[in-house]
Amino acid sequence: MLEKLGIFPEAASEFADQVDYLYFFLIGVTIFFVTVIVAALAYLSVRYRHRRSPVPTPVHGSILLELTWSGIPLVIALFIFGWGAKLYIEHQDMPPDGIEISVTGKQWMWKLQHPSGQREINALHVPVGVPILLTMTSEDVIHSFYVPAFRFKRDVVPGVYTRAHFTADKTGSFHLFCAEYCGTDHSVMIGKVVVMEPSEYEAWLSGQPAGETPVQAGERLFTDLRCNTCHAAGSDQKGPDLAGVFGSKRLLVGGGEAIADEEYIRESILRPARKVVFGYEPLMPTYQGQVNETQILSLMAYLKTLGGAAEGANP
Amino acid sequence: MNPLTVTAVPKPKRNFWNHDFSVKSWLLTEDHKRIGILYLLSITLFFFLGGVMAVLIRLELLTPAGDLVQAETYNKLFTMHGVVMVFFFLLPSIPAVFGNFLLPLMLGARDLAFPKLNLLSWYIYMVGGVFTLFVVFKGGVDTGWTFYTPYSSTYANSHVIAAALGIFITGFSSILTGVNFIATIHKMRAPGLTWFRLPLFVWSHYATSLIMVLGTPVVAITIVLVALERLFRLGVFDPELGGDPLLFQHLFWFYSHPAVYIMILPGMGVISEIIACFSRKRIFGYRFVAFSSMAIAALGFLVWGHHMFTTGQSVFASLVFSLLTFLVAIPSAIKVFNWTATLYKGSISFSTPMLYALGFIGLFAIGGLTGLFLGCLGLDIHVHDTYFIVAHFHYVMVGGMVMAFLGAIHFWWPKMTGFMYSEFLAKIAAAIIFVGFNMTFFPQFVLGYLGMPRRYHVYPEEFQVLNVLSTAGASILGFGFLLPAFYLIYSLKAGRRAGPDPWQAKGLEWTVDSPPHPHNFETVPVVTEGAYEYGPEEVKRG
Amino acid sequence: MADPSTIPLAHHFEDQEQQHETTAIGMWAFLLSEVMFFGGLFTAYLVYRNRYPEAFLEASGKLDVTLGTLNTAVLIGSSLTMALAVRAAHMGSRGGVVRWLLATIIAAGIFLGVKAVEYSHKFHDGLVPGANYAFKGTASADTELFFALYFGATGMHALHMVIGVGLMAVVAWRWRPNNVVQHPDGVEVLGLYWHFVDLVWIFLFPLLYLLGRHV
Amino acid sequence: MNQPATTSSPGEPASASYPLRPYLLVFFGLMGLTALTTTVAYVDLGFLNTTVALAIAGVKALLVVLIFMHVPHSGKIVWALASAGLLFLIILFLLTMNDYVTRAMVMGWE
Repeated sequence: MLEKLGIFPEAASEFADQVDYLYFFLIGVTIFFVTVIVAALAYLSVRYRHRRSPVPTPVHGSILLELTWSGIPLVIALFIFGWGAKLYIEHQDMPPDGIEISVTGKQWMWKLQHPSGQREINALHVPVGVPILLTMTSEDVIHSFYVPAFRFKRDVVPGVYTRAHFTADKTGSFHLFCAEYCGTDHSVMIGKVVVMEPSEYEAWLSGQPAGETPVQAGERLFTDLRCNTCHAAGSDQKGPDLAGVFGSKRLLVGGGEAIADEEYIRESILRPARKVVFGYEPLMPTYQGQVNETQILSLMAYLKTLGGAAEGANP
Repeated sequence: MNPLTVTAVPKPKRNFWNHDFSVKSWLLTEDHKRIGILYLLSITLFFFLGGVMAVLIRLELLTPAGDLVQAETYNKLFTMHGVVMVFFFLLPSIPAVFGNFLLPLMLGARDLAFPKLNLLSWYIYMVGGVFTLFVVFKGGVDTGWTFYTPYSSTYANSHVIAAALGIFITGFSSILTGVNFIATIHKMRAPGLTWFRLPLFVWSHYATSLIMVLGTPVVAITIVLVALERLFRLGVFDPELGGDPLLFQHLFWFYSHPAVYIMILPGMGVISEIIACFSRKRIFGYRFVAFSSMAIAALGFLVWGHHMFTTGQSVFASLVFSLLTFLVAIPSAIKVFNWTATLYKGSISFSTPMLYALGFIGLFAIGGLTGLFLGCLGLDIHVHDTYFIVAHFHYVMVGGMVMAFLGAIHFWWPKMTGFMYSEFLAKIAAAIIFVGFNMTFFPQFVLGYLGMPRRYHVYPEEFQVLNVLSTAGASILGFGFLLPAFYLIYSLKAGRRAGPDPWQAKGLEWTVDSPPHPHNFETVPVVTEGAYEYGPEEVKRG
Repeated sequence: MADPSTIPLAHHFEDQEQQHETTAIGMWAFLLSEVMFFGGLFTAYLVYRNRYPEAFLEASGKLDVTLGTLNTAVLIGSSLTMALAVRAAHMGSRGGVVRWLLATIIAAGIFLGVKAVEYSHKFHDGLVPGANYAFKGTASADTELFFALYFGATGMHALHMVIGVGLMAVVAWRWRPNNVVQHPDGVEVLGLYWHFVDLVWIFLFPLLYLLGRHV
Repeated sequence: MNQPATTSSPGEPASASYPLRPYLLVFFGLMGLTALTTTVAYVDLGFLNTTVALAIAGVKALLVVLIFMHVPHSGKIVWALASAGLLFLIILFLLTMNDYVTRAMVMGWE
């Protein structure tokens, strides 16, 4: 009803509905308190206006009254905090399976890549009802991936991988905005998120020029950049064998250990000397500037498929 | 009013205006009253400069397509609107104009603790202002007033360093004002003026000065680091070198959130004075209101992370900042309830300052409560960096601080100039401003939840209706803000003379004649009673 | 104590005692802002050192400890001479004030000279962040962060020292013999400022220089 | 160079009311502590090294603040300002590090 008037946004995900309930509750609280205050101001101003009560009578303060009108707002505030925090935390942990989409923000365009290799600029086609797992980063400044219809927003910060997810429960085409100011064409860095029935999605997917899948691109890069000279099994093993590397625990030179997640792998490609695996020399050259973010994502997709602890590779 | 109709206009007594008209005496003055007037002139200049930019922004947003100015110019417009308004109007206005003018009068002192530093503070403010004007005329800066890295440090190619320098310099003006007030309030009170007999205006300025002194230097070093990164690639925030852009945001917001309390607390002090005077009653719960100012100053430093909920800040830290944000909302609620309760059993008259005060309470309540939306984690994800935020801080800054500033101007104008403005015109202006303000910014709440992002030069069609409404409101508001400039200046020429205490207000500043003598008090006053001693023995006022 | 009646009293103060306490409060409020100013730099140091411990240890190894320790001793000496200047001011001995202030200026000059030498070593070794940053060692990019903080912090500290030397010259000039009587608070405030500058270095020295010596 | 008559408590030489000893003691104390912190830095105490270095720096700072900066006899307000500086510095450190330390922590809400 409100959507028709153009004063309320479409809700196209289950999380969006929950955010809307919280929003209406807070609107209720605001309307209640503002009416109470404005009504009190109006009544007291009229009742005690100068003509009607020329002589003011002093009034003693009351500790009890002060405590009530700081206690009650405190209780309401903590309740709102709790509700919002629960909503936020529940939405934090990534669902176990879903479609892995890699998002790269670049000055003034969104580059999105499907697991099966399709690349899209400023557009994202997703099936309805399937969790979409985003691995997001930026190649230059801070942008923010914002889909109002899903009430979903995450900043993409250069140098950091952000993991987030949403699940559409309505088909249709929804706005995609960049919400963090990023320069001249910040307001043109927008696009569409198209939610389709799963069958439509498959048809769209197959119709797309299936470019090199990230895994294939990763494998090609693994040889082009001569990673295999040190890391491939059987070579003179100057670098640690990378089978099953993703998700495994790596013992480091100088004590300490690290889980080989996306962050660790990206760091080892760009700044290898930061964390050197125990028993190896820091010989690996830095690839800073030789690989861009999308290529690193492809290498990572390839490494995930090198058998070992990683969870089942997605379709 | 003096019933005798005096034929010859009495020769005006010696006051801080007419004892020396030379420009030199004004530019080298150490009199806190003259420095207050100098500040009044300069912040009004910057307010109208920022206002012009606001009008241009609103005109640009009339149409979804960006056809008034290019994207580049629009980005510079909203950045300069932010920089000029925040650093050159909102932060200095009430403390530098009314704090400077009134604190010594309210405390029964002859001047602030460090008069020379006070003049230096104004000069530093003007040097910073010149840098910013230089930036405006040389082509502006397009990083947003928040200067987020890595855009501001690496990718922006506008005058970031000059703008950063302007803000860095003006920060010291704020620090010096804070230092001056802290020393004055501690050591220059008249005999008998204990802390709990102080007007709440003084309490709020004491809390504000602590924030000025503690917060401003952190943004100063942050801005210097951004300038160093641009000049010498000293990449403290550079992600290429392993730096973290979020560290910039931590250091920037550590100051910039308490800065919004620097902006609002003096306004709250003004409202306490006006509400007490025009309802002829002591402020209800004086100590609670006084301590809530201090609580806001202290808690204000713990909540800055609520600006960074969507930036990938750690979930635990977001929870901590969200909880602390809800705690800092409580002292403001206490103030609003106590102001409302002060009207009970009072004898209320609706002069213009009182209209602004009542407007402040209503609008600040809306502004404050919408802040709860932003502090709440689940909701902030959706509304962060949208027009909901723009509406929130304009409700608190324009609906709150500017209303309080206008209330203060009207309340103390007779004391500062000795002339009375025309109540009729002033009430019309207040009504226009109130209507224009709500029409401008209320639609932006709706736009925000619809998902219209901030700082957009071009926007989808479905947002146009609300934007047109907002622009219409902005033109009314802009016109409304011009009116006081006219009738206040006109009152200097043709206004009737205001006696020492036109409002029958209590307070030491009302015991001296208006405009006050250069040395404020002939003999140092001795205070025997609390503030706001509006008792029942009120004689019927004329 | 210099003869109180000759000490100038600003028109708006009741008595000497109020003027002295107000000046102390004002100066300490200003030092509060200076503490937070350097606080921003120390926060950046704290964050990055926790993030890249090895790189910071190794980069800190490139600093010259002997020069650092010498500088710390020189600065402590200048703190002493400044304290004696303040004492001389309270005792009303002009010669004492001028003499000790000049001694402090000389000590500060030595400190800045040693700093200049250190900086030239860094330029020479290519350890200055920026285009031609060439760090020879296992750690790589993150050491540039250490040197960015090193130059940021010690540069800002040196700038504060230059300002201090300027102020000392002015105050010493004002306290020259047969000039109008000056207020001892002027020297005391300068002393507070100088001791603060020394205080900052007391924390900068271990955090920057002594970091990885034991490794 | 006219030495104005000192009118401090009569009979007491000027220098007595402004003793030299505390300043010299503090000077040698600071020198000693500097030497100490430098030598201790070469001894491998594991993670204790930083805490020891900061503790020594803290003691040196206290010496300077208490003796050189006359804080004890400058009144309560100066004490309050000095400690407010330390308090808000700690707030800045704690809440900023709170973000960095817990960034890797995954929050579950069972």
